[in-house]
Amino acid sequence: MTDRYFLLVLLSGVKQVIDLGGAKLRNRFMSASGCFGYGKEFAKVMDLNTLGAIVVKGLSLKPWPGNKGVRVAETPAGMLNAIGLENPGVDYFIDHYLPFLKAKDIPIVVNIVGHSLDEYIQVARRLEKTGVEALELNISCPNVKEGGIAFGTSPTKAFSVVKAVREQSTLPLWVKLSPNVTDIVEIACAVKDAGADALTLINTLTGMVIDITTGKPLLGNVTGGLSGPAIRPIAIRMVYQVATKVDLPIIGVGGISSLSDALEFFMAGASAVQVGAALFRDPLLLERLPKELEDYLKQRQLSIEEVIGLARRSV
Amino acid sequence: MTDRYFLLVLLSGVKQVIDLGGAKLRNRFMSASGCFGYGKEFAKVMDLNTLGAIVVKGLSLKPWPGNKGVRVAETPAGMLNAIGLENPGVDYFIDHYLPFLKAKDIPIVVNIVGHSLDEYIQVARRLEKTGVEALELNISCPNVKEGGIAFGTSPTKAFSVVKAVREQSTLPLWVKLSPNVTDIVEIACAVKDAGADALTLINTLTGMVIDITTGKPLLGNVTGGLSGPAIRPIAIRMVYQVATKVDLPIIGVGGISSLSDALEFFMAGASAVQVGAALFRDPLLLERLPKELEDYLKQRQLSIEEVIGLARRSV
Amino acid sequence: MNEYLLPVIEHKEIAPDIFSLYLKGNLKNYEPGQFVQVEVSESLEPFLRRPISICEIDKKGIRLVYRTKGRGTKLLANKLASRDQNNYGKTYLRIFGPLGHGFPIIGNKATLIGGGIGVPPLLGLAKKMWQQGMKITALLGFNTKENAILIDEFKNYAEVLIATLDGSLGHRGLVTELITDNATPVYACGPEALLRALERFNLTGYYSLERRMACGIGVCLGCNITVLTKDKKELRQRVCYDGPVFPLGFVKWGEAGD
Amino acid sequence: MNEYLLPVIEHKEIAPDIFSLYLKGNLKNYEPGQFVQVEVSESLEPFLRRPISICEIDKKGIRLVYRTKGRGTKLLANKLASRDQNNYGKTYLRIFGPLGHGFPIIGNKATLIGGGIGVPPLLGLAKKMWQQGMKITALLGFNTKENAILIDEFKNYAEVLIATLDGSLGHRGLVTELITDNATPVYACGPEALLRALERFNLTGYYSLERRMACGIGVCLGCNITVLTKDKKELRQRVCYDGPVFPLGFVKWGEAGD
Ligand SMILES: Cc1cc2nc3c(=O)[nH]c(=O)nc-3n(C[C@H](O)[C@H](O)[C@H](O)COP(=O)(O)OP(=O)(O)OC[C@H]3O[C@@H](n4cnc5c(N)ncnc54)[C@H](O)[C@@H]3O)c2cc1C
Ligand SMILES: Cc1cc2nc3c(=O)[nH]c(=O)nc-3n(C[C@H](O)[C@H](O)[C@H](O)COP(=O)(O)OP(=O)(O)OC[C@H]3O[C@@H](n4cnc5c(N)ncnc54)[C@H](O)[C@@H]3O)c2cc1C
Ligand SMILES: Cc1cc2nc3c(=O)[nH]c(=O)nc-3n(C[C@H](O)[C@H](O)[C@H](O)COP(=O)(O)O)c2cc1C
Ligand SMILES: Cc1cc2nc3c(=O)[nH]c(=O)nc-3n(C[C@H](O)[C@H](O)[C@H](O)COP(=O)(O)O)c2cc1C
Ligand code: FES
Ligand code: FES
Repeated sequence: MTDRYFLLVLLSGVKQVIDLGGAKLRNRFMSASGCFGYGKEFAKVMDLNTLGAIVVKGLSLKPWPGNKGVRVAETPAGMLNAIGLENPGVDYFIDHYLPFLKAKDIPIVVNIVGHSLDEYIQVARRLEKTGVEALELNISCPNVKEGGIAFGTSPTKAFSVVKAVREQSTLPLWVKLSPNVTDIVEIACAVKDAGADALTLINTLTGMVIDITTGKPLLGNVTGGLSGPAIRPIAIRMVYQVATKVDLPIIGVGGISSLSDALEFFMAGASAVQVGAALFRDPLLLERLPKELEDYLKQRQLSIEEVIGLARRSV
Repeated sequence: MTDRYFLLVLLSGVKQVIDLGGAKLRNRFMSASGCFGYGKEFAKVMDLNTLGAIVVKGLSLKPWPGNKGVRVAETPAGMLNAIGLENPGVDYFIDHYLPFLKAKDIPIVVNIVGHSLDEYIQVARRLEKTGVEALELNISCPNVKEGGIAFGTSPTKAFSVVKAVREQSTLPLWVKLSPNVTDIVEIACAVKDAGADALTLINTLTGMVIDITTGKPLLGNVTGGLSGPAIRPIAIRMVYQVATKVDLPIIGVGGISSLSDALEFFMAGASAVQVGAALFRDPLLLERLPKELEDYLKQRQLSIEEVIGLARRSV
Repeated sequence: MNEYLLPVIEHKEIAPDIFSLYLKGNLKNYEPGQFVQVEVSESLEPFLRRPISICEIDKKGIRLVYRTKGRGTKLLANKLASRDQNNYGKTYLRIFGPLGHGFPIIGNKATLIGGGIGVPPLLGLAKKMWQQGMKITALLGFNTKENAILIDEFKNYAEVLIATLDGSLGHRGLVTELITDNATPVYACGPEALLRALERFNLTGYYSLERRMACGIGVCLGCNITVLTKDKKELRQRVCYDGPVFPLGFVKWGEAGD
Repeated sequence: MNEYLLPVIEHKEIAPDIFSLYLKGNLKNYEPGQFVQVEVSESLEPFLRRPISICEIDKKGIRLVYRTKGRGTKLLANKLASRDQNNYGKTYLRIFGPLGHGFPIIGNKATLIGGGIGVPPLLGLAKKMWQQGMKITALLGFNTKENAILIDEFKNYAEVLIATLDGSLGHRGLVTELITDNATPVYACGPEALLRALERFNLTGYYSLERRMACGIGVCLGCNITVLTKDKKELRQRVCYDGPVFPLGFVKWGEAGD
């Protein structure tokens, strides 16, 4: 049956449609925010239409200059980044990048950031009726009004920002959680109660590297976000824990560098995945993955639904 | 001056003495608990007397069988363990391992675990007047009485267990913190207020691996503790944050596999370091490190005091 | 046990995905059945060493026979295969060992029972027993003729009987079907199913176990199993340090397997 | 730009810790000054690729000249050095490129100014300029004679002047001391100190920058710098994508350096 389904899809030329919290994806593989720019550069590297959706770099209300000094550092099987959410602002995105992406005919998910509750709301409003497929709320950034503590590390703050955006936006709302918390399930529950349609797990872990030749922190910002294969076991654990306790679709992200890695996320309970840092090592990875998954499923006569959450059902 | 000091030490044959929260160490390199057993096996591999101190595998009141199923899994630049604190109990240790270690004439630090507040106290009491140099309280294990939540993830619980042991023990008290928390500084402060003499940072991060060939979690215990180079950026960040805010000596641990890695910890503010998982890859590592540090300092005409905390002073 | 950095002097694919590797050198106090921890990569990923049994040690050097199962062994095989065969002395491999306890040799006859990649460590055992003048029967089981390894070498020391699942070589069926009434003492190495099957026969002897390992030297407790003593008491044992060889029949199965 | 898996056909240490590497193949649309992202290890540690300039492309293949600075380049050099020279075709290297924008060639004369490991990318530029019949002066600076590289090759295309810090070859002192009044336009590559020093002369031309990079293709913003436009407005630019070559004098220094 699975085979016949694939055959039909192939023959009909119809693109698969996957529902993820109200957003429609082409397949289950997306770029991770911040690792794919706004798509223009990658359009020269790969066929963007092989993506399930493109998730763009986080956008704030006004252009944001980001951090000074060194911004990326290699770490064992991973990297730190301290870009500091540099971006040209949501209006610039709408004017300069969105038309290009819309011409491409792929679902567009916009990652949004805010340094206050109000900023989140305004960015979300700007994106109403622009043709984007979903919003992905990055709640890992510091709330400048409340002393720089991230919205995503407190259940009540997370609840308030998600609820506020939920009330002001008609778009499917994905919320991307920070792993730098004692209890990810607690945050996930708060976010669900506030009206999120899906959860993206995980953002980067806070880390640091010291340049022993100078004795100084290597990154201009002192600390940065850890990503890449090194963090995958933590991401898998969080996806598994949240999938077990919270009834929302999950988008898994953190350290995927091959189909096997993606399968771990599906088996842990993710309905779709994003690929970030591994693209810097292997720029064509996202072009290969959808096909590799299809082949894997065909060979084993499996449907993806049987794979999603398998590890939870088999314990 | 530094050179002369080393010369004097070398000529006199007197062992260096380093004070770490009241405990006296021979140098600044120790085994990490759980990665060196109780010393007997490593005595066949290396000269134990090259260690600054030996930190033994966590001990509970009664023998503990640990977890079933697969207990170790490789991860990118690291590993997971789900040993489950298997140990023969503190009395067995005192009778069977301690005499051997005491004959070796190296400072002995005993890592202790408890599944209730009372168990911690009793283990600590058993170790009074046995000749051990310090206790290292592992507060990352689940509090079975209170539903399995780790003592180390709540400031109030951490405070209570440290205070209770502090009142019942005359030994220098190191407390080993869990990194699976939103705010490590908050926990560190609570632990200091409760009377800790030093902090060991960090224990493992909770992670998980799924065996995609079976679709099941690979570890019998489902989740395990992530260690090795992969977690070093997180450990460095936490040492740096705590050293900046809390006035207690810090023992750094997490992903050290070379002198450069250890130097990062010293520069972040650690006064001593422990080596864990890297010993499984490089069993002679701890024998080399003290000498390598000496050479490094001599070459640069530096004292270790100038190195400790350097990254904090230079920002 | 010790750390060695040894030149690779031979690396051959002796069956699909099975490689025979010779390192120049010798290991002090080697007993057949012991293993070494092999560093598969200079870089920190793969992170852990791989436990590989010592197949034999002779004048040429230390021989390991390994199967490329997952990422680590595949990287190792690729690295070694990309070297020029005539120039191997330039490539070094880091090993730590010998580790664990080998097979205790008792009496004047023995039956060696090996399955698949469990066959190699028995070769060194066969040679040592032969040197001691023992009468040895080797029962070797493989999936197919194509996967069969080391048969000619075993013939130097033992009477060899082969079983393959598909009958393409020797007896068609399981290697256990070759076991005779007077097989005791047996020395076995192979997949868990084979070892467990042996317990259903009326045999005494030894078997060698495999468990996932981190340290390989007895300190991490990653490889612990429960063993039943003769008076039926349960005892925790480390496969890497107290084993990998245990007396046949005393392992409590099913609690720490993959 | 594209992903290539190319056979290594030559790997030589041309000065202490500096290696010349030839890969069999060609890169479509290469401009001198562009670079490639090199995978230094099959394993996930080191994790990132290393940006290395294209030194030249000729019939033999693609030439990279690199210095072993840290862990990644050292692992790469060790790997390649352990291969038999006569058998290189078996070893492959993965590169992605060509990346960034090269040097715009204008006019009929030029002064190329290179310092240390900044010299190699200027060789391909010299060749291209020479092919276009331009008159080229190359001012090359090194620490000592021992570190001097590619001088004979430059002589094929340019008048070459050398400076060494210790005077062991050519002028004793800084390469900037060789700059003459009519040097414009200049094309420079080398340490930041050299590039900044050039701004104190009355020169126009281009310089090539280095920044720590993750993606190398313009998506991570890891390598961003601020550039001043002609009307003194600040503009954010990615060294990997908008550069690495920028018009001399327009970089705002000191905010994103190491
Ligand atoms: C005492 C002992 C002796 C052995 N002798 C041999 C031998 O002579 N020849 C041989 O081919 N194999 C032998 N093995 C099995 C061999 O260790 C594994 O096949 C190998 O570790 C798999 O590594 P990988 O890189 O291929 O797989 P990966 O999947 O990359 O391994 C990931 C991790 O799991 C561990 N692992 C995976 N499978 C096994 C397994 N079956 N047993 C133990 N650890 C495993 C690895 O060591 C590594 O830590 C022995 C195992 C033990 C315990
Ligand atoms: C556009 C460009 C072109 C270059 N061309 C050449 C060349 O032709 N020949 C050559 O020898 N070198 C060149 N470099 C510098 C080269 O990229 C670094 O020396 C190299 O990345 C260092 O890696 P490592 O493994 O030796 O050091 P590690 O310390 O292991 O590197 C760790 C991380 O830091 C980065 N890094 C460290 N130092 C530098 C640096 N100076 N510049 C950029 N990234 C750095 C590495 O890329 C890596 O991500 C170029 C750099 C850039 C940006
Ligand atoms: C350079 C870089 C920039 C990033 N920028 C953003 C961002 O703007 N918004 C966001 O939500 N996540 C951002 N992330 C986090 C990634 O989207 C992803 O959650 C994280 O890197 C883990 O996935 P990975 O291991 O596959 O990279 C960024 C990550 C990197 C490496
Ligand atoms: C196999 C294993 C067992 C461990 N057992 C203990 C333990 O009993 N008590 C404890 O406090 N920490 C234990 N740890 C944690 C280590 O002491 C150390 O904090 C951690 O592994 C990080 O350091 P590393 O990256 O150098 O291994 C264990 C770690 C490993 C890998
Ligand atoms: S593998 Fe560590 S105790 Fe056996
Ligand atoms: S390195 Fe990623 S944008 Fe330049």
